[in-house]
Amino acid sequence: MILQDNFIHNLAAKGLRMDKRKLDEFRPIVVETGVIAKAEGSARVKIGNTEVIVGVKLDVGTPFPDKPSEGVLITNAEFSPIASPLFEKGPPREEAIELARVVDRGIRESKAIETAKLCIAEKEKVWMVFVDIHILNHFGNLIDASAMAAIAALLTAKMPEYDGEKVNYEKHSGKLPVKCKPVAVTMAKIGERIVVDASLEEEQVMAARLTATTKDDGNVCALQKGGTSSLTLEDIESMLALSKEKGKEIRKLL
Amino acid sequence: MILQDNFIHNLAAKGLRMDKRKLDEFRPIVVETGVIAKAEGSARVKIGNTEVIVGVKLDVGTPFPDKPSEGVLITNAEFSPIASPLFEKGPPREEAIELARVVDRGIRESKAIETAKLCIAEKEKVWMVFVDIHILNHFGNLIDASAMAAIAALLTAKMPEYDGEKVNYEKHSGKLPVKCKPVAVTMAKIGERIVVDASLEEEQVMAARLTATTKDDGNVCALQKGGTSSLTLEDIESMLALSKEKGKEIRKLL
Amino acid sequence: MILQDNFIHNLAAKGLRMDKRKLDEFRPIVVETGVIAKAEGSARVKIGNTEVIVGVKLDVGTPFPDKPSEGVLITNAEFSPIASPLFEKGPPREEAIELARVVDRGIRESKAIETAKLCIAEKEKVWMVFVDIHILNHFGNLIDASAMAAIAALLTAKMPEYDGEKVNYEKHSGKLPVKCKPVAVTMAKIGERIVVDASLEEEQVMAARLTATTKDDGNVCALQKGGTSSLTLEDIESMLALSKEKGKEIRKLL
Amino acid sequence: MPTKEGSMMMTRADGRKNEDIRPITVRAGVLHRANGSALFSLGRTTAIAAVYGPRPLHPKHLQIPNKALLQTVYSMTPFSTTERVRPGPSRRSQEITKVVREALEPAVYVEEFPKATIDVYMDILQADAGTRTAAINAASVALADAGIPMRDLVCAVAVGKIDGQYTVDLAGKEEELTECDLPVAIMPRTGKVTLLQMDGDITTEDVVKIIKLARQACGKIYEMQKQALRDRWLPEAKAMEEAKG
Amino acid sequence: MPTKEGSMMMTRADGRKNEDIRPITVRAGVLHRANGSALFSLGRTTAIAAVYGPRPLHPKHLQIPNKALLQTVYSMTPFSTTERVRPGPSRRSQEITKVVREALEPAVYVEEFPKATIDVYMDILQADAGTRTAAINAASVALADAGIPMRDLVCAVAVGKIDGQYTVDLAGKEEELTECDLPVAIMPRTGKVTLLQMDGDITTEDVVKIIKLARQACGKIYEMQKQALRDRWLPEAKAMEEAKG
Amino acid sequence: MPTKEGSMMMTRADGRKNEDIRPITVRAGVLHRANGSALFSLGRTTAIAAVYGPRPLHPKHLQIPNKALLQTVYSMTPFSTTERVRPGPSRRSQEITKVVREALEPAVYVEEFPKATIDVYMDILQADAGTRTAAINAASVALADAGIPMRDLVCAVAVGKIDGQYTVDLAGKEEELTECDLPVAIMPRTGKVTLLQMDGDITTEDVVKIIKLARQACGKIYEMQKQALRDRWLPEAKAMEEAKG
Repeated sequence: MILQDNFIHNLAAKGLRMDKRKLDEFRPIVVETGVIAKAEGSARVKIGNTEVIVGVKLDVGTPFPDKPSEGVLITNAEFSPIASPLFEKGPPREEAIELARVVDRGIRESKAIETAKLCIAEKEKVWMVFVDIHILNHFGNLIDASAMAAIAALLTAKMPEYDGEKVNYEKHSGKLPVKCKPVAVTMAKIGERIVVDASLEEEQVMAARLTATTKDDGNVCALQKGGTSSLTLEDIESMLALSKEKGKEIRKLL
Repeated sequence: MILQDNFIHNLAAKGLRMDKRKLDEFRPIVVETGVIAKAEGSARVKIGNTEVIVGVKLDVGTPFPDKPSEGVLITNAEFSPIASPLFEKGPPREEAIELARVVDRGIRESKAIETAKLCIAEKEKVWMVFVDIHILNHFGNLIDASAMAAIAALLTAKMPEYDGEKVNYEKHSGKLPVKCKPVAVTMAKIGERIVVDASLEEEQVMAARLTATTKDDGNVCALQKGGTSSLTLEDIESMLALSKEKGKEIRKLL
Repeated sequence: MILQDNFIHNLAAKGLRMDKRKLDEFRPIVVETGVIAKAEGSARVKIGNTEVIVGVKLDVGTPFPDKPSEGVLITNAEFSPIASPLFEKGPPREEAIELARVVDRGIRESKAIETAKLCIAEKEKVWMVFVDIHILNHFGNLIDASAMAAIAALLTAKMPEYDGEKVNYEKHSGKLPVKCKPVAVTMAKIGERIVVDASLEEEQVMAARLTATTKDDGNVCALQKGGTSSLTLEDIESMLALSKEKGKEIRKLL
Repeated sequence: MPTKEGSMMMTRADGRKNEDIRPITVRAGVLHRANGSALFSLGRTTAIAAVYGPRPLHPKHLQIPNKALLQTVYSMTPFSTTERVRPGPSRRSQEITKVVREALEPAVYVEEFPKATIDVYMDILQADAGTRTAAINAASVALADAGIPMRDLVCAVAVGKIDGQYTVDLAGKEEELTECDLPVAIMPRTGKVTLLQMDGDITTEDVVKIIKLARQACGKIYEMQKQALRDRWLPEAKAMEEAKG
Repeated sequence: MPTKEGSMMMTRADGRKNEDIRPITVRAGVLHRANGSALFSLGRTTAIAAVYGPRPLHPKHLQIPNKALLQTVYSMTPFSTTERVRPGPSRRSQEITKVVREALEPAVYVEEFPKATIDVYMDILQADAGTRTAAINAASVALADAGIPMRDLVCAVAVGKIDGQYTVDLAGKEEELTECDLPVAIMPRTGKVTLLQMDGDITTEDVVKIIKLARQACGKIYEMQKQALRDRWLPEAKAMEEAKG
Repeated sequence: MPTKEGSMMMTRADGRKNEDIRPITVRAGVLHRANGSALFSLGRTTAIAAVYGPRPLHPKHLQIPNKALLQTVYSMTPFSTTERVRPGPSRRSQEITKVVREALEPAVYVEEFPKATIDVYMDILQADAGTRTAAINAASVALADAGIPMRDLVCAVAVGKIDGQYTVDLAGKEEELTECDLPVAIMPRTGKVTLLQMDGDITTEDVVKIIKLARQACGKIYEMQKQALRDRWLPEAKAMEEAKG
């Protein structure tokens, strides 16, 4: 373990990585939509060997009292034991909760979903949008993969019909109103260098990470620092610039 | 343990059992009803030293959306630590859940309860029938004892009065509409032989078991295979025949 | 530990205590109200180094079916790990539940809160009074400190305004109707002697304890015996007399 | 204590006099997988108790060096009351679990079994007031049935005050009418009190009178408990005696 | 078994004949962190299974001295059904977890790995009837993919009876129309039954006929399962062969 | 950074200038059973923190061979907010528990205590925006109060942007008005950032400016934190000095 730590650090210091990528290079990304028949929207995203499925389900529910005419977004992540020998069955742990909340904030703060259009009857009935993240293979950088899969699934989601009493999931009336594409990019600090799309091995040795979610216009809509070490302001400036650039590249895949 | 395993196997091979019963013979069965004052229906069933109490409670609730004019059956089993040193307090374990679900399916699939008669106001109010199984002494074959106690309790259950607002448990308006008597018979495979009503010791050495619930007309309404080994088709054919025969005998006790 | 046990016992036998108090003497009591800005009522009580905060929150909810025109009292205690290295995060344990229930009974049985005045619309809407006990420093006698803080907080609680639809916590319409001051006094039996306001060390060696909650008129409204030993009738008589006397003293501080 | 005359004048919904307890049934050894067990009924309230142990306690860090850990669980069956009880522990049942344990422990020689555990499970099969006292009465017989050395049995009963009259063993709607509900457990040989709780509004003098009345009422329970143990063990003892002789 | 003629007359909502199963996809080795894995689809029902182990079991008191503990978890993803499934175990999923384990264990040489654990996780990605049988089909391939010694693969399918016709591999609304739903798992080499459940109302003769029909239908599943394992391992085996040669 | 002029022009609901933080109270050693503790108030937001350890970690399999495990728990008291908070962890509190831990750990010499645990509990007594930063400020003083070796204290504050103006230490309704909410924690000696989160919609340039502003605002918090530790320990140190002298 310590040997591998040093190895990754030494490589990074030379601008190199174990899998021969450049420091600012993602592993190959594959985005596939419409993968789950019964979900209103769905996507499978692979970043290298990391693989995530997101399903979007819609239902009718009551709005929050402080937002009586807006649809509700609920984001949830399960770290199924199939994805990693370290995941255990049971209630979601801290990491899964953080993942879901970071993805949620990216969608929410970018106002990607036009929640005002999801109101059926003020104070009484609105559409609830459930974004469920399911990890299939965990080889690092779950946040970016999940955020990508989430927005890809939302972009393809169809609205089921509602007759005022029950939802008919077999008929659809148009698409879920989604107007932009927030993209999360997570950067890790390894030694003094910054890498994007850390692999599982890199995540284990990184000092800290920053996830920056950018919008179509390049603005930042969510930030989340993680890891047990600190970042300098210079680190953060480089990371923000990188997230904008990488965000633009990834947005093209959606 | 291994000694006892072999002993039971050797006996079974000769058509014998530790307690001198025949392979297709139940331990003595005692059915007693009306044993719990505050339950709408109740029964205590003993099969040998195995002892089970079932209480039936009624309440008014909302129907399931897909069955808006039918009463609701809820079956629950608690394996109280009083019944066995191996039972622990806490949420019901797999065995208790399976037991409750097998008993539930026997009642449900035989349509023993006329749920259509339990509708008070369509989509809004129906009677909820709670069947609660409480094990007192666990000496094997809990499923058959519980299923017997459940149908016996249902057969004697009275309908409390309901004035549109609250249930008056002190007055009754007739009996719960129950129209048939499903009987569960569980058969165990020990070595190459099939026994009914396995004792606790026999359960510990059996390869597999099959529970078949039969109706008054001899039809099967529920099956459940258990145990870590397999059954041949011939095993299953013998077991089905046996369940019909034993079901008929037991039905007379109800 | 055993040394300290004997030491406390020997002292008590001579009518003495480790901290030089008399057997029937409380540690210094400090009661402070209005300590939590967002609570409708609040109090901090110190008894020696023991320190407790109680916050009272009000909300509108539905009454219990058997008391359709009365407000609802809900008392809860959290033993935060900040108060003692022995408290652990997680659901409240037996001690916290007992504490909350003893405090609750003192308030409820003394009819301190005029719950009939908390009805907004019979069967539909009443005020819910939440009394939340939070322990800051545990140096013994949590029950008396919590009960004092609870009634002190209730006595200062203000009613938020309610417009029939939602609660406006920024405006108030008078005070919570509280008409008397129940006081809990807990007495411990150490050896053959009875002490009030046991310290943590004394609680660890006491044989049994009795909490008696008295009302302004000297009547008892709640009793709770605790501890793994027994009390004689004479113990109980002395304790009851003591609780009345000490209750009167403490009531003056509220 | 109410005079005989006083109590004569007042009869209750179920025809009892104020100082009367409901019909009692006690049976020891009713459960066959436990080390000791008992069923205790007081009118339509029925508790059943099972005792396991003394047995080694795991995990080890819970062991007490100089005595056994007495563990109790009180629980209501879902069908025991008019409104179905949701399975699983409630705040009420967790409090009762604690006070019942503290009512039983003074009677048990826990110091004889350092590091061990003695587990007592009490299930309420029927509830018509007085379930915690029924649980204690059942558990105390079950402990004795398990052969665990005890200072005494523990007997428990609840007493109230209705229309100024002290009323023993409240049942049914009496619980709503009473000015106080005071469950008491005692060890009859010494009269020492092991459980004492109270909800209500009465004078301290009333409390003392009520405890005395409860102690008196426990006499009958005590006899019935001992009889149940005799019924359970005498035939076995005799059989052994005869076998020897 | 329905005659060819009989089954010809009746076609189903999705155009299948009564004895036809839906299109099958099986792939082994789809998950990269597990010791073995497989994906199994039957029409729009998809299960994915991961196997970990055999590995040492902790805590030790759960170890079985003479065999491995086979542990299973069956769970539905929230988006797998028309109405979203709340995450976390339900009573239904806990029962299926148990019967699925008992359907797999007869095929596994658990006695080869005393004190160890073999963990099988099955997630339902899409649910359109037959999720427990899909889970078994996936898990059985995943166990083999993990290199765990097995007596045979386990194949499973559900059979029903609609309008008097035995109907294999119920899908979609057929589940509502059927007189019975009878999921069966078998080990094809011997035809032994490892899972058998039933909801419905049929004669004992029908039960036997349906099991026979299920056994027949499992043939195709078995071939597909074996092919998936060949596709996964043959290239590797060849590569090794060539490296040696 | 806003110019002095700019900030003069704009005053806030509570009369503060944009770069002003609310009145601060810091006290160390407020809890008597913990190894270290502190109370931190920022206006009407109050956090209290307790530190236990370093102490041996059980169970052993959680021990980290080369450093202490830093464990944190952030929780809101039920009465801390306008609408009562249900007791127990929420998803929000679990996320904050994690980010707060990661904000504190960079400042602690965890490598000095291999296999040990250091436990930090933070309770929010009053909540009026900025509870996670208040928790960090309290916890950092509590860690120092416990005598745990640290690289530096950690100071935290949230900054927003209202009507185009950068606004430090959002309070009350400002949280609703802001275009973004950006809580930052730093170690003042080096200026390194240990917590950074953001909700909102701003340019990357704005992010950098806001972090700089937060760093500046932390200066006052840092002074107050150090003063609290001096107030707590100087008298004791003096007393010891005198005792020696």
